[in-house]
Amino acid sequence: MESSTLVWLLPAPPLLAFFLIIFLTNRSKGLSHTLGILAVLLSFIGSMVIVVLGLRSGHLAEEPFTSVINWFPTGDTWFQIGVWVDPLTVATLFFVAWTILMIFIYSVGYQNYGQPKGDHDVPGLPPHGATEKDEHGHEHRVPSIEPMYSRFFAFLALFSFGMYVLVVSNNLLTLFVGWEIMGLCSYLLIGFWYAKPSARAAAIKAFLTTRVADVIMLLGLAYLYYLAGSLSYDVIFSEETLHLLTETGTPFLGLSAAVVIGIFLFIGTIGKSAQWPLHVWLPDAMEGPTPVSAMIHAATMVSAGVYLVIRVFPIISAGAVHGEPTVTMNIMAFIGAFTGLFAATIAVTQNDIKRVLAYSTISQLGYMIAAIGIGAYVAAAFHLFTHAFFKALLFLGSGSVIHGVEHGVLHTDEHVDPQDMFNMGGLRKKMPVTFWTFLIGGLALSGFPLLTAGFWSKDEILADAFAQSNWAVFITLAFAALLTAFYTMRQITLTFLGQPRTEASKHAVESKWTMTLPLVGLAVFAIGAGWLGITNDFPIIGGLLPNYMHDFVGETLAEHPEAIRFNWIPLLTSLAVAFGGLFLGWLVYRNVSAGEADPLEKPLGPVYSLLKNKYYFDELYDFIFVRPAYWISRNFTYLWLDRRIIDGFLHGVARVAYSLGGLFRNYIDRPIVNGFGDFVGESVKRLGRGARFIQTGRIQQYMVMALVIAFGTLFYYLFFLAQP
Amino acid sequence: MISLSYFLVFAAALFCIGLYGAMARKNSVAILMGIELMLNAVVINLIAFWRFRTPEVITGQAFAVIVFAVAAAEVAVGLALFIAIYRQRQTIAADEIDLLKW
Amino acid sequence: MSDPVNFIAEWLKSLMANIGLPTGVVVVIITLIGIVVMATFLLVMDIGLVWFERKMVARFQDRLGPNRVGPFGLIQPIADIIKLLIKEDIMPQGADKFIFNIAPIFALATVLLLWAVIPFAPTILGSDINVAVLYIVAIGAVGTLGIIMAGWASNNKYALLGAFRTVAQMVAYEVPIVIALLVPVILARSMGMQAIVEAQSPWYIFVIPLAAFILFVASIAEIGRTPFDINEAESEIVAGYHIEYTGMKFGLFYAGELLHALTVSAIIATLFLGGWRGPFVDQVPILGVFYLFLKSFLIYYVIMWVRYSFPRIRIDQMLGFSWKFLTPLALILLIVVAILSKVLEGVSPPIFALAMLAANLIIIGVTVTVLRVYARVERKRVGEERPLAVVPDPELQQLIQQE
Amino acid sequence: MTVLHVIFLVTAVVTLGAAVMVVTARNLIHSALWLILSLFGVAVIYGLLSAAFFAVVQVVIYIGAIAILMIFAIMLTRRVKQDVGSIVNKGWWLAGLLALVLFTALVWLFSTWSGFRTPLPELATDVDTIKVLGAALVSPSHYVLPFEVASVLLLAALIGAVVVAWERKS
Repeated sequence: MESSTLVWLLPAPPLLAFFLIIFLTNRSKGLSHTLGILAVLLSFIGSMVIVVLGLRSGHLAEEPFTSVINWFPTGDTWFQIGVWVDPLTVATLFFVAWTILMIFIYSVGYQNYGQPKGDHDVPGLPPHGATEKDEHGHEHRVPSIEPMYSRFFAFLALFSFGMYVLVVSNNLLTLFVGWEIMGLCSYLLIGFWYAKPSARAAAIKAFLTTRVADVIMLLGLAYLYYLAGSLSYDVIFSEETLHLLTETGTPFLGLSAAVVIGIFLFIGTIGKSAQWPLHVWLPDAMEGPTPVSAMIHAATMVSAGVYLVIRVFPIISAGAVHGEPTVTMNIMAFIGAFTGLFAATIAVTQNDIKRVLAYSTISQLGYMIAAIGIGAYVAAAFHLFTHAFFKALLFLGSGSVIHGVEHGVLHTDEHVDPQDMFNMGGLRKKMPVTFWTFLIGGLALSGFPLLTAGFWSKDEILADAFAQSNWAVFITLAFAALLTAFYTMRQITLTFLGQPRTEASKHAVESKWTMTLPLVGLAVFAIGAGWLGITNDFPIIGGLLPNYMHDFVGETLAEHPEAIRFNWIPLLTSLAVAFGGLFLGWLVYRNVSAGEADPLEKPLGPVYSLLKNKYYFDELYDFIFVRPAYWISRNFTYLWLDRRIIDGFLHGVARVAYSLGGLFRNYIDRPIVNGFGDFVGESVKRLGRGARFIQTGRIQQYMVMALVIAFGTLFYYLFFLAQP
Repeated sequence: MISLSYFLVFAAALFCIGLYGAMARKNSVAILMGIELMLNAVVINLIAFWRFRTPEVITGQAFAVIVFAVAAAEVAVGLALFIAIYRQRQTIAADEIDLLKW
Repeated sequence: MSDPVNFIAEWLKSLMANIGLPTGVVVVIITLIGIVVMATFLLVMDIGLVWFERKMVARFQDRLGPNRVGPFGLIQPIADIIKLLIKEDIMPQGADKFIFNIAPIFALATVLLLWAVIPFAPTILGSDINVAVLYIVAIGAVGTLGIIMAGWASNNKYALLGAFRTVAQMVAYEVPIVIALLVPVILARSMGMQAIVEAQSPWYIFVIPLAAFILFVASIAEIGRTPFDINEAESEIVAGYHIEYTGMKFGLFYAGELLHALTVSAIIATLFLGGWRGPFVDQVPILGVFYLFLKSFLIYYVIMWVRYSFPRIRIDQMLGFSWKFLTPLALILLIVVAILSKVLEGVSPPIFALAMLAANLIIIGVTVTVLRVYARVERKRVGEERPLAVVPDPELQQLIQQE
Repeated sequence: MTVLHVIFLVTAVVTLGAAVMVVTARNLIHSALWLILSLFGVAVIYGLLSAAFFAVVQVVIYIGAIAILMIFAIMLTRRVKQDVGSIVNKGWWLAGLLALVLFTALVWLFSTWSGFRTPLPELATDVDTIKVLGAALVSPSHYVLPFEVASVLLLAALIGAVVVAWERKS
């Protein structure tokens, strides 16, 4: 098979699985998840084949696997869509395929497959647990299976389809299609437990927030298509197009088209990757089931935003004089760095285990954006790559923790929030696999030196910032890294170390193999993924392994970025912040006992509550956007525009039409049209009544009649027509 | 020497007798008998024309075979209908089966 | 003097031609004479048949049979005929006189008509028409008519029921008969009897025994002999269609029935046992007559053997036997033979015959196996204990209560 | 006046007479029996036309099947007061008139045709018409399609007749 044909087929199995599950197998839970896992396994195998082929081809950047078909006619030409596999795609495919497969397997355990049906479970609410009798007759409360199990897998499959489409497409439009499919799935999955008001609100919030960004992104696409006449990568990233984009001016502040398009596309990323100021949806998205959080909000969908900006980096950087970043890049650097720090500070004060991770995700995405902003797109891709693995690992680990604690909650009937870290503690012994894998993930996140993947990628970003002497970014990110290490250690300490602070956490149990197996699988990459991108001149171990990331992904762009020189300062900085943060975190939280408030609350004072309340962004948006929108909708749109103007106009039209209709009816329809119709009908009726004696129902009379007529015709023909 | 005219006139007579029977008799089975006579007249014509006009071409006989098949089918279905009607209405007189009117 | 029949015919022809009669008239007269002679010959033989049958039955039943009138009771049939002739001729009330009277004639005449196409010897044959096999079927169909006429005209329920039964039986068994008749036709490539006889270089019973068997069984049913004699089942419908007939009218039915059996035997002998074929026939054609009747009586004997050995079967069993067993079997055989004869076109006759025989034996083997399995299942089903009373299902009960 | 003439005339008179009896006989069974006679006459006519195959088939199909079926149907649909009243309907005179007119017209029409008095041609003695007919009926270049369609028609009629006459037990 042609490798491009295989690429075409990558998104197909999940889509097929989606339809099969929805239409055929939704009654059978086992069949549904088998189908889903089988589908992503197929896609996974295909992806791995593509990855291997890509790595072995040697010059993938010059000759990407690509094939094109005509989609729809646009005037004289066709709008073409196709697939495109270049080094960036290969890297993305690799982590996408792995995380998706792991998350599918994890979901089987997380949604309690094999457990009894719940006592009071209803679709739309998380399962409440079931009562089960053991062989001694003791009744136990045990977790119960998710009522909408099949639907969950269907949505996940559809989501996987969207992600694969996005990754393999060769143009921005199909990328956008995949992007929007993922948006839809994100909405559906955040609101998966739709009977919970908070889940409903979160779903709507996520959907609307990203929609704002997507509309602007679509504008950018339209503008790009208008100028370049195509959205295919090979066209829009060609020299001529980039040149054209740079040369074309726009009325916006005299910026060039490249800048405007770059900013517009970047706004799409802001929405999708939850950058400030559109970050508000991501923490709330934690209302969805944990695999969803891991998949959508850590590993794949939010990565898609970063993938987009890496993909369109040529446009973003178009017109950059060497070493001089463009306006777009400056904006990105600012927003990225700011978000990185901003989200990290919030994460420090959150108690919900998943929320901490959510803010951490925002923060890490900010890192990547900032990296692109300073031109270090390889570092960004590298961090994207490693981050996907360890963040997915962390999310799945947190899911496992929640699951374990929930088990304890059910067992003890204690009414505590199973997601609050202050209700945990001491889980190290109860859940050893979860603990070790979570620890690996946490260390990777905080950039624990040498061993973990996060260290290498994060270090590279810092090194890049340092190398460009971009001090603001460097310092911001370094500080953010310190906070990252701090809140990570805070999380680990509160969750796993010390003594159990509640009965529930005392009775927590290790999760099933379906959940721990993906943890272990991802943990391997959380450590190993970093070794693919070790700078060649790193002391001692540099050069032991080839710098795949740089050599391979770096090829994607026409102008090969120079490998930056190794420097001790960023390395030392990252070592310092990592160890400092970890140590501080452990120091502060090692002795928190049950019921005690956060030790940071007192020393930080009002700052703490500011952070705790996420800088009041939700309230701010509520005040600035939501309430005015409500007010305008009600007073202006509904009462005035809709009721008064539109309805009034419609009523007027209706009144006129009514009287006109009456006129027509009384003077035209009734006397003329009806009269004629009645006349015709009556005449036919009268005629029929006159002729009806012919139809006697007696076949022999018909026979005689037919014969008479036949004779008449025959004689007429013989004597009058055939005679002359 | 015997000529085609004998058979044609004979067939015409048979046909007309059958026609009278089909048109005049009350009983449906009798009507069917009339129709059978007419069909026979037709087959006589077919074979007579074959014998006298084109003895080297088999078409006339082939036609006759088809007419036989049609006649058999017609009788089978017709009699089945009569029996079904008789069950419903206790009669098979053609002029009493006159529901299909107006 | 090897061919006396044709010799006499030629002599008569020349005699009439000498008188000055035109050729056409001579042919007509000769034909008429032939018909009369043949019919007379057969009817006389019929008288012998009565004796033969009665003697045979007696032997089967461990009796002596007629032995008082004449040597070995040979004059007994004559005495019977005289008795029948002097009996009162009863006309039932409300009978359709004309039809009542011609029905027995029809019954006997149709049997006699069959002999028109049976070749007695290479040179002695009523009419060598090229559709003789079809003719046999046609006359068989007409035979039904006599019975239905008798049954209807008698104005008697039992007679009518018997007629209905006969017709149902005949219609049912005509199908396997026609199909079985087609098998030798395929092999001989002709529907003429003479041609079929000449084509039998091994007798067809050794080539297509299955066809012979089917024809034999179906023929027994066609002539209404035990075990297929439900049209005159005494215990059910007294005597069937001829219940109202007395005297010689009944005699005609009786004679027709006996002669029919012999006719059928002759047809089977002609189609499967080589007809008049035998040693020295080529030199002395009149020997053919002897051979034909030898073979016919052999089959007649087997028919009687069957008749006095088997009990009567039920009407549903009988119709089912035809439609569900004989007809499909005959169809399969016909298809197999047709395909084989096309496939084996051109091979030497012995191999052809052996292949046909093998195919027949295979079909017989498969059929027997299938029947055996069916019988086992059926035995099991019949042997199952059945409850004496069954609880009606609740729906039905409700309906009953509502009413 | 040859033997052929005599046979034809006798047959024709018998056939037509029987046919007249068919349409006029009061008793339907008699009607049916007359029909059989008439059909037999037609079979003889076929024989005269050297179509022996058709003569025999006529006997098999018309007498052996159709006539018997009709007698069955007559017996199954008999009414007690069957023989009361006229056997013809009110328009019988018109039907008779039409039949007569048609006969006259047909004879007149035939008599104007040049081939009306075609003499009997000799049949080729070396040709077996049954073989030719059989080959023509299954030959793709001749009549295999109508032949097969006719067989399908027969099957449909068979099934249809069973379905129509089926006594539904409610």
